[in-house]
Amino acid sequence: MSKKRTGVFVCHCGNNIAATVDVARVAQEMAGEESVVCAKDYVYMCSDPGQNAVIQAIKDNQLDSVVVSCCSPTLHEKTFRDNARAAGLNEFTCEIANIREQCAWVHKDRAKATEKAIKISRSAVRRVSGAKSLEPIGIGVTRRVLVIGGGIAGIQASLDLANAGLEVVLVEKQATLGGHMIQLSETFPTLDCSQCILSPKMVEVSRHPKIKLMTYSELQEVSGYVGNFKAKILKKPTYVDPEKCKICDDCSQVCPVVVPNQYDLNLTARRAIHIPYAQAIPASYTLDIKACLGLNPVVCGKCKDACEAQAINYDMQPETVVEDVGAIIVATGFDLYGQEKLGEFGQGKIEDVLDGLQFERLCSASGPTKGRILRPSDHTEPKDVVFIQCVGSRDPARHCAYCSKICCMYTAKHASLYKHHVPDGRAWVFYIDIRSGGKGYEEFVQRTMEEDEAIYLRGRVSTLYQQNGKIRVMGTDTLSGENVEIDADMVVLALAMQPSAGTAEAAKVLKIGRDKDGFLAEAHPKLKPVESVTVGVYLAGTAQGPKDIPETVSQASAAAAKAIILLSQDRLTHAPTVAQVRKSHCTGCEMCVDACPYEAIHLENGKAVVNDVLCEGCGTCSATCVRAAIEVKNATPMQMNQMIEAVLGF
Amino acid sequence: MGDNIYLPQLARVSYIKEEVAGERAIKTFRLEFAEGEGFEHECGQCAMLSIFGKGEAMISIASAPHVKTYKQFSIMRVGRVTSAFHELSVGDVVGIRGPYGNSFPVHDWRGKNLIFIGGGCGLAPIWPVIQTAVAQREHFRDITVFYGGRSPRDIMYQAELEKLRGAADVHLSVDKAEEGWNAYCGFVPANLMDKEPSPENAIAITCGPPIMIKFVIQNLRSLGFRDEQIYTTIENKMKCGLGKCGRCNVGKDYVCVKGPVYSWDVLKDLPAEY
Amino acid sequence: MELILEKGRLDDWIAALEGWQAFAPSQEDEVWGYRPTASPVRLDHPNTVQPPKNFAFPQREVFFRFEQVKGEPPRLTPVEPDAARNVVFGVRPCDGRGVVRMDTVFSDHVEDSFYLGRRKNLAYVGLACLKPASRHCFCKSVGGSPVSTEGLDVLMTDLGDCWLLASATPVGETLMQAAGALLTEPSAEQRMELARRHEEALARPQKSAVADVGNAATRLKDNFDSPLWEELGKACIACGICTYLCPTCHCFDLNDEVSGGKPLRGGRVRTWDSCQFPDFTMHSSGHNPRDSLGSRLRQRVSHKFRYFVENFGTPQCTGCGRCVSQCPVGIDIVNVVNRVCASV
Amino acid sequence: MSRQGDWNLNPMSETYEPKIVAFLCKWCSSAGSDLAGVSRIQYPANATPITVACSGSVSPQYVLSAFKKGADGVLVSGCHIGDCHYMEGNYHARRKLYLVKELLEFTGVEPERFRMSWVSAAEGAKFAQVVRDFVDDLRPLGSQDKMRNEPT
Amino acid sequence: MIRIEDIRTQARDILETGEVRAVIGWRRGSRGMAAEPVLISQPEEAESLVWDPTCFHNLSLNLVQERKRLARKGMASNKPLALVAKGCDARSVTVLLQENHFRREDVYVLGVSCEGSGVLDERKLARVLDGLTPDSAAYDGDDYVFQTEEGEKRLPAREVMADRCLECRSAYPRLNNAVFGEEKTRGLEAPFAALSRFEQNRGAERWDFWKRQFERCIRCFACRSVCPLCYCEECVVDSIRLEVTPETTADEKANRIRWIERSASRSDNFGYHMTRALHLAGRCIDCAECERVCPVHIPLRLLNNKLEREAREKFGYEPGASVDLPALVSSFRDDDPNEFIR
Repeated sequence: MSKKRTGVFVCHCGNNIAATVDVARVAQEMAGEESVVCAKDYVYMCSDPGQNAVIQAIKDNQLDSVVVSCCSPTLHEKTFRDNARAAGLNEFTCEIANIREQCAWVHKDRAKATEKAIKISRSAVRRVSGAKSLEPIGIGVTRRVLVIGGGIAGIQASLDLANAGLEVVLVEKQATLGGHMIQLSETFPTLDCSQCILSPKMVEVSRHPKIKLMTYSELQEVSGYVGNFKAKILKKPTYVDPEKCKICDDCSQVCPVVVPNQYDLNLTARRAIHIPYAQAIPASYTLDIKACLGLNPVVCGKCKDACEAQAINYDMQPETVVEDVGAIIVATGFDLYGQEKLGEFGQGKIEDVLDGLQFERLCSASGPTKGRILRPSDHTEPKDVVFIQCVGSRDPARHCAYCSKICCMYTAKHASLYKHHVPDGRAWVFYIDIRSGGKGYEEFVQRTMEEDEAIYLRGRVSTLYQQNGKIRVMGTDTLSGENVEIDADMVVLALAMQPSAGTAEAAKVLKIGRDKDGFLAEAHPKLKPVESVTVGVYLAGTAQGPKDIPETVSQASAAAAKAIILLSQDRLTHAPTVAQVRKSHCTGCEMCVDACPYEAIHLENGKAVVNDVLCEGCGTCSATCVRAAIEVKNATPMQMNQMIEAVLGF
Repeated sequence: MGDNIYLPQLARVSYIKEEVAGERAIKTFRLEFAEGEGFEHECGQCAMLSIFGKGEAMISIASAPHVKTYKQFSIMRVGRVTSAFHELSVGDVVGIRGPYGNSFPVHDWRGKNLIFIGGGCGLAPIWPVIQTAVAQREHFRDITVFYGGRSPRDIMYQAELEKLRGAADVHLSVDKAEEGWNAYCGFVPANLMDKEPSPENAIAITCGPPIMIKFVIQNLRSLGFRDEQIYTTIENKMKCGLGKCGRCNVGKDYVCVKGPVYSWDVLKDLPAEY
Repeated sequence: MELILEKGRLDDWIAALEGWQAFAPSQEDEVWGYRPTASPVRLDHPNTVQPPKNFAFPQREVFFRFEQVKGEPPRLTPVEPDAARNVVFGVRPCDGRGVVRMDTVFSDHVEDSFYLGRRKNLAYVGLACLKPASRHCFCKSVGGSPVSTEGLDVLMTDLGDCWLLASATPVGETLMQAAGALLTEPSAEQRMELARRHEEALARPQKSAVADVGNAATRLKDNFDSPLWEELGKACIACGICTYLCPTCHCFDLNDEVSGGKPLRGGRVRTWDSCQFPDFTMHSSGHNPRDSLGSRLRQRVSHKFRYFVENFGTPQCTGCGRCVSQCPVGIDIVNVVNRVCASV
Repeated sequence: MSRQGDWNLNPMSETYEPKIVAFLCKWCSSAGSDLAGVSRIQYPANATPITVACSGSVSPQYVLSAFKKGADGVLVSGCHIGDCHYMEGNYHARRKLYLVKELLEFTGVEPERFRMSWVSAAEGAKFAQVVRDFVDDLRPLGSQDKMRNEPT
Repeated sequence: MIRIEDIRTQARDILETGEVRAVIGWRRGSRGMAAEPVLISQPEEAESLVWDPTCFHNLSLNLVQERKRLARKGMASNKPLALVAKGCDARSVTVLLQENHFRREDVYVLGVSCEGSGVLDERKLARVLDGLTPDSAAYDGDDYVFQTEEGEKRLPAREVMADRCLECRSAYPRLNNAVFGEEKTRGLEAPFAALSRFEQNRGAERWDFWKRQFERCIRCFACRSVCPLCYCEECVVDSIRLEVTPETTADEKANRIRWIERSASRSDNFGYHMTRALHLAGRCIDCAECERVCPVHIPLRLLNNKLEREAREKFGYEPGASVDLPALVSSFRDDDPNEFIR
């Protein structure tokens, strides 16, 4: 490395800087720096003539580095780096000294501000004197996307991606697509049938040539980095060949094992060999190995005998496949807050206290009661149904602090549906307040109150218990100030949405952050709401936070769009200001490996190796290494040392 | 205080030439004393050069004693000070103190054949001897120069060597064959064996990388050279140049005082700690 | 000149030394070292942790300062060594002999103006070792003696209730003359007592001894390639204790310390260095002529008992025993010399 | 020894101005100080910023070095916990620099000389306040002589 | 009680069977009573091993040195090295394993549980014995027994035991291949007792104290040289260990940062000791060798103890507790101290 030839350009910014800082003096002081061969000041450096002057000066003085003392780098770093490049310099040898926001605008004393501007400029000059020319790191991309979760978010994202021409691998843990949405009866506020609108999309997914659907599968491991992930997926055996299965139900008929049906929220039972519901995609039976008596014809083997299509294969083995993808969309959805945690509401032990999804099944034409609302305990029609909102949510002391956002709406829907089914029944709704932001939402709630005559009580339910075949609900109506006691036939709890169990697993596998409530953390709450902190991993649906269907679909499409944008490039570029290892100094102690937030460092033959693509250049490794064996390019300890000296008047 | 033995004189860089590029770059510098006469030196002596703020480095003087207007140094970029030298421009002022160490007994060699064997940057310490011998050509018999580098680009003093050809036999070599190279291909010691210079009334002076010197001496001995006919220079890390700091100590000698020039019959009895 | 000083009057003598800054051993955090005298000066110290070599050869010393404005030639300002006149009390004869060896090094070939500049203003008032200052003393076996005046200007001997002061140099005489009436002529008994005590001290055996210092240089030369060096050096941890605490080690480093960059400002600084440090002899290329612990131990020992003998006719080591008593891993130079010399 | 160059004058004199090295993370604190600028919030000119990628990259060595080279105070400012652009850099900074702070205090260096703050990009006013408070706290201490190198 | 014969037998056995390449232990030193480290490779040399209160050295340093020696010679070790290790020494082996400096299978730990004997503090002893220089030291279960020129001297162990042993947190070498002695620790003093005593001092007093220490330091680097965890080939703070490999560029050499000058000035000494303490945070296992070897008695253990206690109390981190834990400074917890941040 020979001595740098640096040019310094000090901007007046009209009077913005020059009013407080003696810019000519700054330039003059910089001219006295060892590496500086030209130092100029100009009224508006970022103006066309100013920029041209920079370019010209670079050429005239054969500069190899540039410092512009001006406004914040957020404003014009790119401008001047572009100039540098235009003049044939490497852009990474151009640095900005911020003497406006961090100096001229915050000080009045001209002498002191000028001194400070000199220090800031000098530290930039020293920094740049140690700067190396760097080239952006290019990464090839795999134009395939992994979508995790086969609910509406995953389905929507997959279809958008596939229709844009990208290959999609859609992984779903359950034996069928559909997620929670397929369990719903009708959807607010339009009350259209959930299955009716979702099923066609599911079919489209299953038939789409660009989509590889992997149900009954779990993501196990993800390695690699943006554009080049490797996903290891475990395909659990269904013991039924979907190609051969005719969904004739002969197998289920002979199966001796009866277990609760989770699809119906345990309101019904199914056999060990089963299909979750008639329209399941893929249209094939699954043998629930946990329930099955054993895959041994000697033990049982009834289903295999019964299957004329010979679709049942007991020898099916778990299979691990590795998929190369360039981007990942996480749509792992939600679970409802556990009833067992609600002591005051019977801990889930009272049969006629239902959660929202169970009530959806009761309302659903394909549900356990074929669309009739009946008490699970005695199959009678409930006449007094109490709906309780905000159960498990908005309760930082005991449960979730956050508002689950959609409960107001689905409770209104439930009350409304109930009244449609049982016009002479009474629907009582306990609420704290009504949050009905959304197109047509408030009108829907009003209709429920006014047209469907649901009785809304503003207050909390303190407890409920079983008494004489009824459920006594003890509540308060805070508007009247009176205690309310209702002998209800049925109680429906609007339980909070919480991130699904699979969300935590996915976050772990993908090394993406979660917020304090366990929802996936977005890279920026405002500006990067669908990006995760890991580049190339996007978020969609309720895994990221409570939301309703339209919002989920929008976010899924947004995530898909982000992935499409990412993968529309032939090569991705990555900032070259990454960590580099001084091999001779590395002892392989792995401190940097542990400290790296991006898992960008690993050991090879006892020495640390940085994966340039994963490294974001934060420098935590460098501050952690006690051996000075790792440093970030162009922010090296040597440069930092020089800057410290400059700041202290050296 | 006049007797501050560590205080350098100032000298101005009057000439810079890039000899060899790359990671082990060599540049030649001529320094002219900024004030006063400066000092005289003899062939083989060294000087301590300073870049203030970086430190000092002991460098052998590569110009002949009869050149009075400047002192020449060919400096390979290896560390803090030498890197700073490579960043200098003509007109810059550096520090210099010396001369240090002993010298080649050139006067005693009158009437003899002189054989110089150099490798890489090892041409610089023996260059003043070559220059002196050529300048006093009538006092010496045959002058032969063997010199080699890794590649043609690593050959220093190329123009000067060409100019030498009238007065001396010059045998150049490169380690590996390369297009456009017409002289010898192979290591310097091999080139020496190839040409088989006679030990008769001869003095062999060698300087270069330690491994080269080792084989050159081996080969010279097999050619019949006696130990006292072989001269070399050794380099050790030095800080003071005055026999005090203890760093260059080899056996009872401080190389900065008793060296750097040794005849092999003396050197072979010293511990090989150099 | 031999005179008597009453035990209680030592402080008065020190006070009478006008124009001299006096130093004597005292303890700080249980570390014996030479510090400006504070009354009463007792001289009941064991060996100080460091010898008094700091006085002429400080651990850090600026030779000159430089300043350089960009585009201009550097300006050099030489530094003159501190001209203060210092007198050091309680110097043990081994350390006195160390002074002589340091004088030799810094006067040989060319005179080191910094060392000698300080040295000429330095006086050493020695203290005879009537019994060994530590169990590791071995001065007698390396040509010294517990009552040697070599390198000392005055030697004080404890006669029980008084000190007997014997001058060894003109400077010593000056120091004693400054005491005026504080000093009295010794009586005949006192002279006899001195002789008796010195004899006793000379006769007292030391626990440690170099077996045959006269032949050590030759034996070390013969055994230069002995595998014992690596064997003995294995324990060494390459710290600088033995050399930094040695009264005769003089190796140093020179560096530029920069204390400002606009303009460039700083100084060239001498600091102690040690041949036991791994990179002491390392070339810029990374080649290191003494790259093993054994070779560095051999250098230290050979320098003391062979190279110095070859150059100046006497071993450099004065037998103070500091490198032995303070070595973290118990490397004993006496043991090393004896073993190597005894090996075949 | 005489003081040269930029060294502070008499600590208690009215002209004494504490010198502060301020390591600001690019994403939050430097942006916060930009906001202070945009909002024209005035604060003392004693703190000179060095923008770093992340507070996690501030090595304890930098802090010690700043003191050695004569800083009267060192400020490290980063994103609030949980908001780190690099997810965890500020957690690392917090742990490492806590140790530095403890050790300085342990050896008797005035604890006020080392300061850490979390300043978000939205907290321009807070940034100005942090600097103001720091300067106020440093002023009575006078110049920092304990760790500083005497000029050669 | 630990019987030295047991240690010798085990050492002889593993050398005879060829299970290990060599055994690092202590033997009688040539310098007074103190034992000295020794590396033996022949079974019969096992006889020379000793175990007494002068076995202060943390032999994991010798393990590190032997590794370096072999590396320099280009020799790879195919068999493990054994070392005799006290509780503290075993903890530093743990840290070395944690930092991948060794593989577990390359080290054979002959653990010695001190059983409350601790090791001697020679300075305390010198104070008590006032000029007497013992030829040997032993521990009889309660007292230290010294043989001196004036006959046997018996001192309560507590009086002359090293502080680190008085305050020992775990005398039992948990990491071991074989262990001698029982797991009993006699905590004569509370952990960090000396540290707590020091912390009674106020800020200004502390500075007065440390200023004196830092001004006294002669930068002989014995503290670093004796530390088994200062195994870096090149030290960040000083140039006496410089790593130059064939790949090292001139640039790298030219631009090597001098964070700390060679001058033994107060400022540079301060920087040196602070940096060292910080680099040992979460790694130092309190063998206190640095403090023992310091020729000018700088109580370095205080600095290391301070950070060790912070690590324990504030971060729940115990150095040398586990091979698998990440380092103190490469990990964090959500509830790390935050109140100091404004």
